[in-house]
Amino acid sequence: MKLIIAIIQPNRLEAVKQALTEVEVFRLTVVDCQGFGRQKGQVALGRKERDDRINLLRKVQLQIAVNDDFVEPTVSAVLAAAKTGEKGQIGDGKVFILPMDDCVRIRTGERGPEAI
Amino acid sequence: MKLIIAIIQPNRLEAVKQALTEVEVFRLTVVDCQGFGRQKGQVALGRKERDDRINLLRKVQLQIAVNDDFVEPTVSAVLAAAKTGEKGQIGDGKVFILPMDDCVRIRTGERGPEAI
Amino acid sequence: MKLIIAIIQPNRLEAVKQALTEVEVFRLTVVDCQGFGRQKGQVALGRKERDDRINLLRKVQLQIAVNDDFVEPTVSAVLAAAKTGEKGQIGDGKVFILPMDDCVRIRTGERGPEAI
Amino acid sequence: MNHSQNTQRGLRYLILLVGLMGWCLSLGSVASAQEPAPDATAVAPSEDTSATAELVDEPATEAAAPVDVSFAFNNAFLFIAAVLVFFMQAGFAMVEAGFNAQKNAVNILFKNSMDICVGIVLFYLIGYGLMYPKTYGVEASPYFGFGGFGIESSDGSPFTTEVAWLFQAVFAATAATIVSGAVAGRMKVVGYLIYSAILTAFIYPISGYWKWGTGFLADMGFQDFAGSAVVHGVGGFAGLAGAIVLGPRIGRFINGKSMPMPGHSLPLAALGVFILWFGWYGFNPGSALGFQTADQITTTMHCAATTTLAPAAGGLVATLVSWLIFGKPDLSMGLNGILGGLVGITACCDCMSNMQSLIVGAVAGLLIIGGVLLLDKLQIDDPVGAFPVHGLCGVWGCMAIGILPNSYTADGTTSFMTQLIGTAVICGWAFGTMFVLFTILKVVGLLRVSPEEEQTGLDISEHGMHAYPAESLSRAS
Amino acid sequence: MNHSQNTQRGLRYLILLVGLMGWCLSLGSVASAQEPAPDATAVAPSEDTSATAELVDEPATEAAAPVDVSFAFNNAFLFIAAVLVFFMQAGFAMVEAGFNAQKNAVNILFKNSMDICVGIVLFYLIGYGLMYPKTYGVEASPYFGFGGFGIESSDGSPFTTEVAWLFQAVFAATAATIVSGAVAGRMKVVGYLIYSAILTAFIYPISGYWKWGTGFLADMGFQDFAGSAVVHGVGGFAGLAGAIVLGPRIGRFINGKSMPMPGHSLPLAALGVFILWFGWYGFNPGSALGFQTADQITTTMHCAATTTLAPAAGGLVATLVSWLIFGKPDLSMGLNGILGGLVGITACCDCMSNMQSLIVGAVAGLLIIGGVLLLDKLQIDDPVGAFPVHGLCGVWGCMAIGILPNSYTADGTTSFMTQLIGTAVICGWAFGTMFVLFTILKVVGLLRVSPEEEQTGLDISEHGMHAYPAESLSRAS
Amino acid sequence: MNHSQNTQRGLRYLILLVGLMGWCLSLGSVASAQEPAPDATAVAPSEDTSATAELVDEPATEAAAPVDVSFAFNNAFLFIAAVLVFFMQAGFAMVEAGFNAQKNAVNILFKNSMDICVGIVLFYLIGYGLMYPKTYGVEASPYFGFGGFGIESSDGSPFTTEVAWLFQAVFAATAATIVSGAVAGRMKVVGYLIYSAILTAFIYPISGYWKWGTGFLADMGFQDFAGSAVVHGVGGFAGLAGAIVLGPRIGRFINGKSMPMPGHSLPLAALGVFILWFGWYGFNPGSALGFQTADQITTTMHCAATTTLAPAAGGLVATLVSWLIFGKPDLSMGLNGILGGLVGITACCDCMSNMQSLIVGAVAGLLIIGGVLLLDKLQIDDPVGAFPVHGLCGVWGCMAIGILPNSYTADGTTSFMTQLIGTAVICGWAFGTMFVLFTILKVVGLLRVSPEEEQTGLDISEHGMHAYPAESLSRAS
Ligand SMILES: Nc1ncnc2c1ncn2[C@@H]1O[C@H](COP(=O)(O)OP(=O)(O)O)[C@@H](O)[C@H]1O
Ligand SMILES: Nc1ncnc2c1ncn2[C@@H]1O[C@H](COP(=O)(O)OP(=O)(O)O)[C@@H](O)[C@H]1O
Ligand SMILES: Nc1ncnc2c1ncn2[C@@H]1O[C@H](COP(=O)(O)OP(=O)(O)O)[C@@H](O)[C@H]1O
Repeated sequence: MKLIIAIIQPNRLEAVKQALTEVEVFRLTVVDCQGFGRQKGQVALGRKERDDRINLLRKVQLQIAVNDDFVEPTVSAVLAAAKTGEKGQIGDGKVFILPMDDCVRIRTGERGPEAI
Repeated sequence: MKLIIAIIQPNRLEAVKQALTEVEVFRLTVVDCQGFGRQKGQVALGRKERDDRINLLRKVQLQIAVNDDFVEPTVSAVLAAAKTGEKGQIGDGKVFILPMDDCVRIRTGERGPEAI
Repeated sequence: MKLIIAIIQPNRLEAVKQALTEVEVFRLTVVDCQGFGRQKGQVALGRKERDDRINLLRKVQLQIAVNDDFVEPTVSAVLAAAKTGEKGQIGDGKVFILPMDDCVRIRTGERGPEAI
Repeated sequence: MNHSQNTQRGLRYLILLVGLMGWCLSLGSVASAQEPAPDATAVAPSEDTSATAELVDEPATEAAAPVDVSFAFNNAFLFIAAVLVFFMQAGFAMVEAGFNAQKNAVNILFKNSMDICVGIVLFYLIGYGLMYPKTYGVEASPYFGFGGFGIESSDGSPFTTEVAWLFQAVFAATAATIVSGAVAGRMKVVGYLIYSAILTAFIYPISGYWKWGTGFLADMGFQDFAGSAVVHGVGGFAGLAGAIVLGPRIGRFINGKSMPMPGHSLPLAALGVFILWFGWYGFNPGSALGFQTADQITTTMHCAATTTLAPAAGGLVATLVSWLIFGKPDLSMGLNGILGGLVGITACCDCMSNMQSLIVGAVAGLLIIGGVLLLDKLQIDDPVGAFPVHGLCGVWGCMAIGILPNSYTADGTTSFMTQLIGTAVICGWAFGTMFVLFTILKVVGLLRVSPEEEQTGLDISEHGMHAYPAESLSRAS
Repeated sequence: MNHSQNTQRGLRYLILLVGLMGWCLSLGSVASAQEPAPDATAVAPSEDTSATAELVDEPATEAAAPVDVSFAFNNAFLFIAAVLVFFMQAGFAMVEAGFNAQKNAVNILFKNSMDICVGIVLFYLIGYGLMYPKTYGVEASPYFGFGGFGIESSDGSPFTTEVAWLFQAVFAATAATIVSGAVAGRMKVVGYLIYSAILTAFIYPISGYWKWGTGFLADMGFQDFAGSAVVHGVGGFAGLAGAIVLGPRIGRFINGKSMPMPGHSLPLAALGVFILWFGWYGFNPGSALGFQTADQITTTMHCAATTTLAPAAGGLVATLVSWLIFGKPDLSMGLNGILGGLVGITACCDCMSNMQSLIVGAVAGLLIIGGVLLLDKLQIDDPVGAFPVHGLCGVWGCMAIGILPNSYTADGTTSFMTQLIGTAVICGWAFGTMFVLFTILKVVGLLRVSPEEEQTGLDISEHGMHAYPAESLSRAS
Repeated sequence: MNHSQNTQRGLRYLILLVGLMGWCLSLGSVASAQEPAPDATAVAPSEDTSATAELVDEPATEAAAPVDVSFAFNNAFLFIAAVLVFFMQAGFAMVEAGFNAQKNAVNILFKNSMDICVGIVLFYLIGYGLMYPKTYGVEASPYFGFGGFGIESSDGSPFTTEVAWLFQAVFAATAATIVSGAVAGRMKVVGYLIYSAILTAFIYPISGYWKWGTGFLADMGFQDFAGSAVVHGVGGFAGLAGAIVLGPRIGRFINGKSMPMPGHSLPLAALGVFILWFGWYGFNPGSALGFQTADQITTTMHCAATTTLAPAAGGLVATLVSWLIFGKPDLSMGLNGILGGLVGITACCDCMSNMQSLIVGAVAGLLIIGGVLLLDKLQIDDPVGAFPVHGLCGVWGCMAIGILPNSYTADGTTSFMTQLIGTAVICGWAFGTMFVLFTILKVVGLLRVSPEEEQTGLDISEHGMHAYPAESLSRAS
């Protein structure tokens, strides 16, 4: 099992959610966050002075726990839907794949793969 | 060491916190998040149209770093306290257990198990 | 590759960001969170009754994905900058180091170390 | 010449009349505040209109102008006052929303915006007739009377019935909305609507009649200029009844210990307090119910001054005391202290000197803190402190007249006992009737939501909406 | 003696005059609401000032006092009304900001604070001259006229030109700001500023002239006391045009299904509604445009009562119906119901009985829900429901005069047809001209932002700022 | 007959008097704005009351009615104005809270709600006696005088002392609260309370006396109608002193570069600006301090118009210029432009033509942006731009009278030099005294919080509470 953490542009959330549904990933957790990446906050500035200050841009983080065979479909679904424009832009974000030892469903107490 | 990530119903937070104290887990981090699970947002709707839109429900995410021998007590404490009603309900959430290589206490710089 | 999760005092954020830039870590994600640690919320209370209630203190969580050789510099940069006062204080926070299997840059689709 | 003399006589006669009227009014309305003026007055719209009509070819009606003027002043001023009082609804909504959990904000706003709607409609249909039966020309016992449905043009009033009604209607709505703060976070919407309908249609008007409708309390000489007891006392004690019958919110008292439940937005709460203070300038000065004689004007302006000094004192005292007790200056206490001062001076804004008003406010400030601690001891959960603010300070406002030296006690109009009885009767009436009502609602299961619903928050469980839809949601949209 | 008699005669004469004036006025302005009073009036500031001057050594000007008084009343009351109406701008800003996504909040606030600035300046330079050409002494056709730039002292007005202008200016700004809600979330700032400039400088004043400037609609006998059509109809239909030309926000309708896009703060929205209701007490009662005769005063007070009852009914009905349809009491529907009731009663607050005003409000409440569902069907995206509230209820307000029994239809001043024509003409004019304007803006590419900008939110793309800078940011700072 | 003639004579005499009074007043108060009217006036409440009393059996007092009327108008209007000005406190609270970091919101709200309390109490006890000693019948030097503690009934005033006091008290509170914005985010609560006590009790009243208490600046002919310098200048320069002595917030200037620190809620800020504009209609028109003669009325209405045009121009100019300079239309600049326009027109709202008021506003708009950039250059940290808005534009308002053509310079009442001296004296006084005070506070360690406290935020460190308790918290509760 893996925990996939995807940091994307807020306005791509809808698209990504739909893309995931298509590859039958129905469960995920969304966290609001701010990102600090290559994109040095140009988007956010109304006046020059702001340049190096408001470089924390709003992003959305998706946490998706999946079974190993779901990793690839999930990742490519996210990649496809999260990209802005044809060739992507700075600020589009990242996907991290973390190993996960176990998973428990609170409702039933089930463990392991089927609890995902 | 493991990092336990539990996604629960906001209104169970108090209960879970107390349950954890009882198994002597005194430290944790809470993050507000929205969940998208089996439970397709029924709770959230005041009118039908909303159905497939407000399906992001508010959840709370607990992040608990524990030493290996604490994993089971912690997980079961969360399971017990986070369940709503007798036999649980859709939307009660999940617990993810991730491996953790190391842990550092900023205050003292201690590392490893005793820093948890 | 590792995912470094640092939970720090909100008012140290600026300092830590600068420290990271100095060790050439330019990318990170920030999440607002509340912490429940040894420090039992004393800071937050204006009146006694509150003691055991407002013990959730506001913290900021940094998530930094780095290549293995960057782990140490990053950690020590955070440690140095996140400490409040000479010998640190309760509440200064923690740094967790999690193993990470893979990383993908959404913009380009690159994978692995160079995508960090 | 002869003619000229007649004119002169006619003139004198007319002026005599006008003078008399002014006189009666000035006594009448200034002394007994919101009681309708004696019928002596000939300033009724109807008559007046005709007067204007005649004007065209009747030099003798020369004095008509001044008459017209008092009529204009009375109406204009009462109208403006009513509008300011109306705005207090916004203040209550903000204070209560701000001092409550985010998960119940929509519910609070819903209750505050609907109880004014319910209140207006019912106070129009029934309430006014119960509160001022005599102005309908109905013979009413000192304890109860019903003038009729809707509002009726009552001759002999110094202003149009409609503005009089409007002014009273927003007062009724104020009494009603006070309760929503005390029962916040756990009461069913249906139950609340029923309660607010009954309060504005029956409970408030009936006790209101006793004093302002010139019922037995007025006869006793009981003084309550703008309604410390008649309005705020009723609301505060009704709220207390609600809080007791409902019981505390889950987790508010854990094995005997009081667990503060912070509100979700102090900026909204502070804004609300400023709006309330602003609206109070209609509430108190407006209650002079007349703006034509120098007496009334001076009274009105005096009320404005005391209504400014008391809250200031209340806010300061509450802040400083909270500072001493809790170690830090507590904004929410300071804000409630301001409100307490306003409620306290409401009954006596006309008869207290400026200096005394500072005292009234200061004591109110103490009562706020005392009241909050008291409720904690008694384990009664009043989320926004509606009882300390409106109940306790309401009582204090009326008793202050019995305690501190002032014209009414000086000339024997009232006394400590009279004030005590009057206050007790009104607050007792509100508490008793409402206790029964809430108990009935409880029995029939319309009172409290389920624990699950309560913990999920009333916004979702009762209304299916969030006060602040999740950021990623609204941003995604 | 002789002298004394002369004085008497002089007196009688003067009073006769005053009386007449009062009379005309009371008819003049009460009947035709915002139409300038007949020139008969001698209460013009200029004259008056001189009058006061003379006072010093002229006993004969005794009656001057009363004259002075009407002048004072008219000005004072209109001033206060104008100030209340001005405050409605804050209400619109809060309602629209609250009902829209957080990512567009700064943009909404920007549009609301700038369109009042633009509106004031242009309505001063051009608008007033187009709306009230006759008061400039210009001969104007019943369809169009231009008095001149700036505002001019028009003799024979019962109040100073400046307060008259102020009152009309805030009305114009109201019409303009209504639209910003309908085009929220996707329109370019530049395009919006151009639109609002044109509406306040030309479109609104021209149709306003037809009715309130005593143009052909006034001649027809068309009734619209405070502007259900003249102000709200214009705003609502202009908004509809904008919403249609712009097209829906991305994701608002997904393959035919309506996807609600929740606002970001119901507390702000509720506050806005309370502020609007508060301001409406200037909007409707103020439109009596005179406060000197008993008639005008009674009318004004009557307007205050109906302006209170209608929204209450509207709010209740909308809430209950939404409860039935959607299963839960929907706060946003209740709030819009209140606004609908206010818009509905605007045209007929003077001529509807209190009972009728409840009906007018109730129907408005239904129209709100109907309108919202209708727009969903037609897949027109009106984020805050500006069209149902101001467009539909605006029309209803004017038609109510043609449908429900009232003095105007009784005495044949107007009729169902007249009202229908008048309403259609005004709303059609607004819709037509605005449809053209928005289309032109679209063609020249000043209308809609790019999909990326829209999804990022106008706050960042158009203004480069967040409404609520990220917490960790402001906390870090 | 004989009698009839006497009556006539009596009449003439009385009317002559009334006329004269009105005349003096119109000159007196319109010209010298907030200076108390010459004692000539016989409209004092005392006398008047008796007058009404006599009415009953004295036909001769016929003219009493009109007298009564001016008294009523003056009081009513000043009261309403005072209430509007009071509401500005809410505006300041929202603007300052919105433009500051969330971690300091509670602290801002605390300062804003407490300084009004402190201000009211102290301006009652001491301030008024220092500002208007002459009305206590005390002989005062042109530079300083003290009438006594509390407020005293001053005969010969056209309105009750209490409303006069109320109006002045809210002005004082305005001056005080301006500073809280400039020292936000780093000042100790104790220090702030001390400062605001001293400002409202001594500093403001003393300089206020020089102009409005008819001190030496009034004698010089210095003009400042509603307080661009007397109120806003004092506040703005006191704030500047505070900002300088305190030094910038940590991280505001990093090695010479200005690091903007965004506020936390633009919706609150925008709401605040609308509330301030709304309240300003009491601030400026109310300062005519009289509403009885046609002159005063026309002046008041003229002030209303200019108070509308100037902010509109200011907002537009500031927005457009910010657009040019920063590439995007900056909402916060636009809002400050509106405030700048309001402050600018405050001194000259009576004497500037409508056209000129547009100019005054436009220049103010420029000054805002210039001022903000200037402070950045000088590395002075004024979180909400209190100095540019109230300091700079305050000075501009007074100097505009010296620069643009107007009646006062025309008839030689004042001149560029007089205005320059007057403005310099007042602002210098405020800056100097406050600089000393803040320095003393610094020395005794009551001025600035520790770096840790500052970074944690004053809400926690000074008050132990969050403005918006964490969502999971309030949701969990
Ligand atoms: N190494 C990293 N660790 C944590 N977060 C990252 C990292 N790299 C990128 N991010 C997140 O992804 C967001 C987008 O980054 P971006 O500037 O697009 O990176 P790149 O320039 O590699 O495309 C950043 O704002 C940040 O939130
Ligand atoms: N695979 C997953 N990955 C990430 N989050 C999940 C996953 N499964 C569940 N969650 C989180 O847990 C919450 C509750 O899920 P729920 O609908 O109860 O799942 P189940 O139906 O399996 O009980 C979801 O709203 C989501 O936030
Ligand atoms: N074991 C843990 N798991 C999750 N979060 C933790 C853990 N330990 C500490 N934290 C986070 O770090 C913050 C600071 O903790 P602190 O009280 O300083 O710990 P310590 O007392 O070990 O220094 C806490 O508020 C919490 O958010």
